[in-house]
Amino acid sequence: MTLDAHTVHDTELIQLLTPEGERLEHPDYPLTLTDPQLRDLYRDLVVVRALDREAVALTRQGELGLWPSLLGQEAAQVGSGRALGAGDMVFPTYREHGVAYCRGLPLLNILKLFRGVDHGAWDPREFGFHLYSIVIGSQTLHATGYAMGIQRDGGRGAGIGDAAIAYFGDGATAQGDVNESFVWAAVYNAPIVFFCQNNQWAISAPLERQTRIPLYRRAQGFGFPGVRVDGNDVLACLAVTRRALDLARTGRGPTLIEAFTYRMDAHTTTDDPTRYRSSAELEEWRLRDPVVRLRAYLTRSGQAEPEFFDETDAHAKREAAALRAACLALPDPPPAELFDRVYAAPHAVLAEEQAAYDSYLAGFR
Amino acid sequence: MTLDAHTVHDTELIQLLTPEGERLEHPDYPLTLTDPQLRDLYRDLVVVRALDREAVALTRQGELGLWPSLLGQEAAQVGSGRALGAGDMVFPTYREHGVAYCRGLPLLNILKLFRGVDHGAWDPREFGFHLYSIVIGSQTLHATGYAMGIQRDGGRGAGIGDAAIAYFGDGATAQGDVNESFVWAAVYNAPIVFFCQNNQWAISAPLERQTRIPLYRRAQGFGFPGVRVDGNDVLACLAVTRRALDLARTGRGPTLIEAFTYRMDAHTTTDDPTRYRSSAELEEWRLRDPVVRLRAYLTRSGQAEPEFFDETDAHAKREAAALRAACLALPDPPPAELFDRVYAAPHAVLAEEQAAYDSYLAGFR
Amino acid sequence: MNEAIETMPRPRSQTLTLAKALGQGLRKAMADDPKVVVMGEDVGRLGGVFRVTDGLQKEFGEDRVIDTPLAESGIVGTAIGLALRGYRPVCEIQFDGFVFPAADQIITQLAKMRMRSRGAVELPVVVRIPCGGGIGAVEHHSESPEAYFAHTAGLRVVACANPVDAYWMIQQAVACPDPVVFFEPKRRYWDKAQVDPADGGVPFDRAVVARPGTDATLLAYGPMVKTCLEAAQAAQEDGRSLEVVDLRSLSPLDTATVVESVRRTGRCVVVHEAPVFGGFGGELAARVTEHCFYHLEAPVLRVGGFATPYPPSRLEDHYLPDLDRILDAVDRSFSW
Amino acid sequence: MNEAIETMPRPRSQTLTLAKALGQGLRKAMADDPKVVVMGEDVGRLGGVFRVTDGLQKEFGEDRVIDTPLAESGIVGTAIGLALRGYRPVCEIQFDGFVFPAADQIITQLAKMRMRSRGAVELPVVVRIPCGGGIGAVEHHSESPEAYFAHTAGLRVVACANPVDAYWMIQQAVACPDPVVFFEPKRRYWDKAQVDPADGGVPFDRAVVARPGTDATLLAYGPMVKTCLEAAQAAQEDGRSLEVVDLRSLSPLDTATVVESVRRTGRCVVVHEAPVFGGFGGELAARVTEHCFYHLEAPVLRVGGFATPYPPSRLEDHYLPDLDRILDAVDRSFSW
Ligand SMILES: Cc1ncc(C[n+]2csc(CCOP(=O)(O)OP(=O)(O)O)c2C)c(N)n1
Ligand SMILES: Cc1ncc(C[n+]2csc(CCOP(=O)(O)OP(=O)(O)O)c2C)c(N)n1
Ligand SMILES: [Mg+2]
Ligand SMILES: [Mg+2]
Repeated sequence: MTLDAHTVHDTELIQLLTPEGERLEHPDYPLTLTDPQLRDLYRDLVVVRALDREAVALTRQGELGLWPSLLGQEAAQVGSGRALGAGDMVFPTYREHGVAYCRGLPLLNILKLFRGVDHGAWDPREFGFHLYSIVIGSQTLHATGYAMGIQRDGGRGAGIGDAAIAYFGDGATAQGDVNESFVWAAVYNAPIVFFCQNNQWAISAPLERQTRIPLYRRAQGFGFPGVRVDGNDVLACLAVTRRALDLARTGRGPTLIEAFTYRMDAHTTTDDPTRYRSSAELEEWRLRDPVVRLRAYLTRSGQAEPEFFDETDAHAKREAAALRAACLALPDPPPAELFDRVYAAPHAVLAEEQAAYDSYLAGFR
Repeated sequence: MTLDAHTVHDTELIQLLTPEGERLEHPDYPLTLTDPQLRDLYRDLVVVRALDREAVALTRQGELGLWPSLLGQEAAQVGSGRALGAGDMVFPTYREHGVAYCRGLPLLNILKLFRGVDHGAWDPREFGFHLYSIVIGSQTLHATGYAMGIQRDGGRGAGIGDAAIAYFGDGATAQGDVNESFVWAAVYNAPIVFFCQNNQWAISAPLERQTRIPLYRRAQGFGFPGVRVDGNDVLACLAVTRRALDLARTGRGPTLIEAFTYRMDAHTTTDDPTRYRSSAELEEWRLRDPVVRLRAYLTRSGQAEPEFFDETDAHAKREAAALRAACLALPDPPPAELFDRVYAAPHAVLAEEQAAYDSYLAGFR
Repeated sequence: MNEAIETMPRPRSQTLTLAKALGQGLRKAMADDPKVVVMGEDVGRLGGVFRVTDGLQKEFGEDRVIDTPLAESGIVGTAIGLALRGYRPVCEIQFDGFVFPAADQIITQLAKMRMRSRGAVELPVVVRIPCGGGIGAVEHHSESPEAYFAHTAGLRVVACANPVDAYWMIQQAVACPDPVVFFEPKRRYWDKAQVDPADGGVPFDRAVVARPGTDATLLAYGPMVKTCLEAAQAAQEDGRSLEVVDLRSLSPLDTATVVESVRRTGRCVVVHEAPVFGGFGGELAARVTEHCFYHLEAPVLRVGGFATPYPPSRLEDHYLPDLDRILDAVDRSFSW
Repeated sequence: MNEAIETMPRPRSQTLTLAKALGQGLRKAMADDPKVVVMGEDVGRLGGVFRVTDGLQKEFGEDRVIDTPLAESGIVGTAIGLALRGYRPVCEIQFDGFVFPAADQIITQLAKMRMRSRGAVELPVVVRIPCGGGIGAVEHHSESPEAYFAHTAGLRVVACANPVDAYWMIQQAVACPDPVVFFEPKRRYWDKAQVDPADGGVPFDRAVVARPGTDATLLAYGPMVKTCLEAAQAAQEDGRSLEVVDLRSLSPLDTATVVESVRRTGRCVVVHEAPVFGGFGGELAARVTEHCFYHLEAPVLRVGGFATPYPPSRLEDHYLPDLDRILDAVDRSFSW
């Protein structure tokens, strides 16, 4: 069989760090990080997990309506998030708290969304991080169109262009929009990375409900490369995303990355996963924990002292406490916010409704 | 690279008959046809072409609103159409007049649709041929669901089940629905054949607007076999479709067939292809004409006498004349047809509208 | 089918939540007709995110309670195909806001196929949609898209408002030879009522007077029926008698029942959660006015959502019609 | 931008078809702002199946006049992405009946993003839709889906009715910071009028009195404006003076202009091609009645399509409002 240059070379999982914390080399994905860089990655993982746990706790206490936890997916998110450049634009789902963190978006913004204070009202350009997208798959087309815009702008800087990266789940791969974005990206050779976090479940639907072959191979059918990376290995996620971004920036088009990982928590705080999956599966994945793994490596290689881990934990705890405090201090939005940012230009019907509602409310005062 | 059993074995075009009419053998697609069977295929091609030409003429004369010609695609349609069994169900686009003919659907039904007499009011079960589908791609999901129904019925007859076959064009492969049908068919291992007539154009959009790799390879990305057949070779189309149907019937799931062919005429009678494609391209494809090819083979091999060709032409002429006469005799539908088959059970709003319109019309009498 | 019922022990009346009543109705429909299949995201093993289909997969197997891939166009499109092969699929759209990827299959295919085939093809497909707000949900989980479907000829559009109707209407929807878009008021899923499986239910294309009254008519469906009943209760304490009509069916609309009520009361307020602008209330107001022109003491007034996307949940109490806004409209009607 | 205009020779008035006027308007918009891109199926090399974008690709190149793959969700979804990168995409949906695969991107994404981002994100995307029947087309090519979008908060929905408005409104739509669904009456594509590029046009959210009259008001938009003008002409010959209001914008609706007219005439007939049931006419009737209750001599009457899918073309003359049906409604209004 003849395969063109765009198909993947093997079915192996790209891994640079074993679950036991042993460092592996991969010819296609060389990666050199300094000790501080490694420690930064570890700190990201720990902080992101702590913030996520805090959000879950806040939800249990009724402070948030719902929370989709990233537990277990920290490495996929931090690894890919830290591969991004300032000019890149992220198109997330609703679970990319770790990527948001890497982009400098204060997580309070995301808590506001799940508290029902707003719909996620940050400015995507400020952070290179678009609004959360709850309608499964829809954001992949936005990312692709954005990448087409990059092409039309021409590359920025010294021959290095921006790139778009679309995040989505294993479940999303069944949606028409995601496949259309593959068509578009391939046809226009758009500077985009498709980053699929295969966390094995779409609520209660196991992977085999969406596909009968490994997901990264989907890209073959559209004529661009697909690669499966160990999603619990932050180094591999970083290296693989970097390379895909590099391809995108240099006119070599889209890549699909399947980050093979696991959703350790429930789908969201309202879900009951005991209805559909076994605790044995969970236990198995616990052995591949992304945070423990990097810690083992740092310890084993002497790249971090015990105090570093203590400091990191303390730092994470402070961050979480600050997030909690800020969340509890959030004021409810005033009713005027119902009306005032729907349209940029005046809209007579809405203006009329607002006036009527204002005078209705005034009747109670 | 490791490939599972479901990926295709080569990139070659399956061909059993060269453009010059030479018979080739293919190890995977043995085909033995008697002389009468071969002559029947030839007759189908000629009749189908004649009926299509008649419909174009009727359109030019204002008798039809529009006609999407199958010129050049006769072999793809007759080859696949003659591979089907009585219990199979076809889900066509709007161009499958040749398949319709093979299924025994009088083409007058299709002329009615394009004359605006009805929307194609035949009973799909009577012919194993569903209504035409104009909304690109929508029918592929219907076909897949139908195939899921076959699975639930259990195979009929002596271990031989029914199958569904979905027809669609190269342009359609960009639609979300088509890709979703690939997901579904793969996940449920449904008894379906996806028959894509790649006629190189989607109105003015050339193939490279929809894909950057050969279309049959799309199936790889979903985990089922894809094969490219010479769509102007009726024998190859027959053999390849037969085999795919056989896989479907025997629990071996879906196949994508890309019939590589060419739309010799305009997209429809209202299209002006000189705006977007060269006459040189057309001339090149004329050399691969599906009808001429089979005629050359039959002549060369002595499987048909000159009189046979004359008779066939005369027969086709008679069929076309009969179609024309029947078309011209079509009565316009009475206004009551507006209302009477929208709902099966009574619908108060519509009943009220109908009564009001009846009395309105009565006012003119 | 009838034999099966006869040989079954007489079913007993039960207290059921609306969600459970739907589940029981589906169970009955599946038991009566082996061609009925249930399909959607998470409907099987999980029993649906609202547990409406809880237990059905265990009872009827994976072939009849189908956990599908994650794509709504795929769900409705394959349901059409199953119907073409003789099945009666009941699709679940997980939340109102996720029906739009299926809009094409519903609007251009499901709704039109019978007419296109001049009756040769029947598509007895039910599309169940949990709808409406008031549960503090995140965006896209509180929509009221009924107007899109009520305007789509070829569909029947119904909305249940209580457990008894839930139980019967879902069965009638499954039995109906036409495609039905079936709205379920998600904030009422946990409301309870006594359901008597022997009663038979009111035909699902009829409106009912949910509470008789003499001074004005409130027209509502789905989640707003209960709110209107509460408003009528509050109004009674103020000496005003409001009649509440539960439309139950939007398409067809039971114009006769509505008109009879408004002619009697002379005033009408329409209530729905969807934005008023371009909403189904416009149809109701136009139709009522046409039929009751000389009976109306005031124009038909509409209470509903604003011409904005559904707001974040901390603002939804402002967006959703409540007792005060309904009674304010009633007051405006009286002081017209 | 203004400089460019100043240095250009003063444009001359031209006789243009509606299709050509749209093309000229787009050309002007593209010349004025390099961020404007046109995209869709067959819009480039072919110039669109109605030739609206004829010549634009030649003039502005393939990067700005983008022939896309064949998928409407993809077209609108990537247009959103382009807008997020600072472009102003104008998407063409080839025919009305093919907008539904894009319904999700339009309704859940395009319409809501500004509100969701509290104004941080603007999506100046135009979705052009040739609409309506009367051209003898095959199924799915004669739909009038405006009610779906008018009910979708966050969108602006406009419809042009003549070449002059076509020329100006398309430019205003492109310039508008909000997403606009732009309906083009396909059976009027070949209507001609004198277009003066110096005049400036009426703001695209205003209704205009297309023909003044005193006895009754006809409300219409898009393809039905011309039909109403003809009806008014015919009525005049019978001694009845009908005012025709061309709404131009459905969302927002210019209620003031409409109400002013109906208060003056005391009678109102709404005309559109879409099915009356659940259609935009319901909003108009409800709104007019609320604002003109004491001025109305008869209920607002609606003339439009029936609650059926669009019929085969040999029946479309029965389905589409024509002079007789409009004047019949006017008669009914007078004899109420
Ligand atoms: C269009 C659409 N349909 C259904 C849903 C409901 N829903 C929310 S999350 C989810 C599962 C998503 O699975 P996956 O893509 O694997 O992402 P994960 O949640 O595992 O990160 C579903 C069905 C939705 N949000 N959008
Ligand atoms: C959803 C949808 N979008 C657009 C169209 C308009 N249209 C009709 S045919 C066609 C091209 C189809 O190309 P292809 O799938 O290759 O089939 P072919 O016509 O070549 O047989 C287009 C864009 C349509 N019918 N449906
Ligand atoms: Mg998942
Ligand atoms: Mg084609």
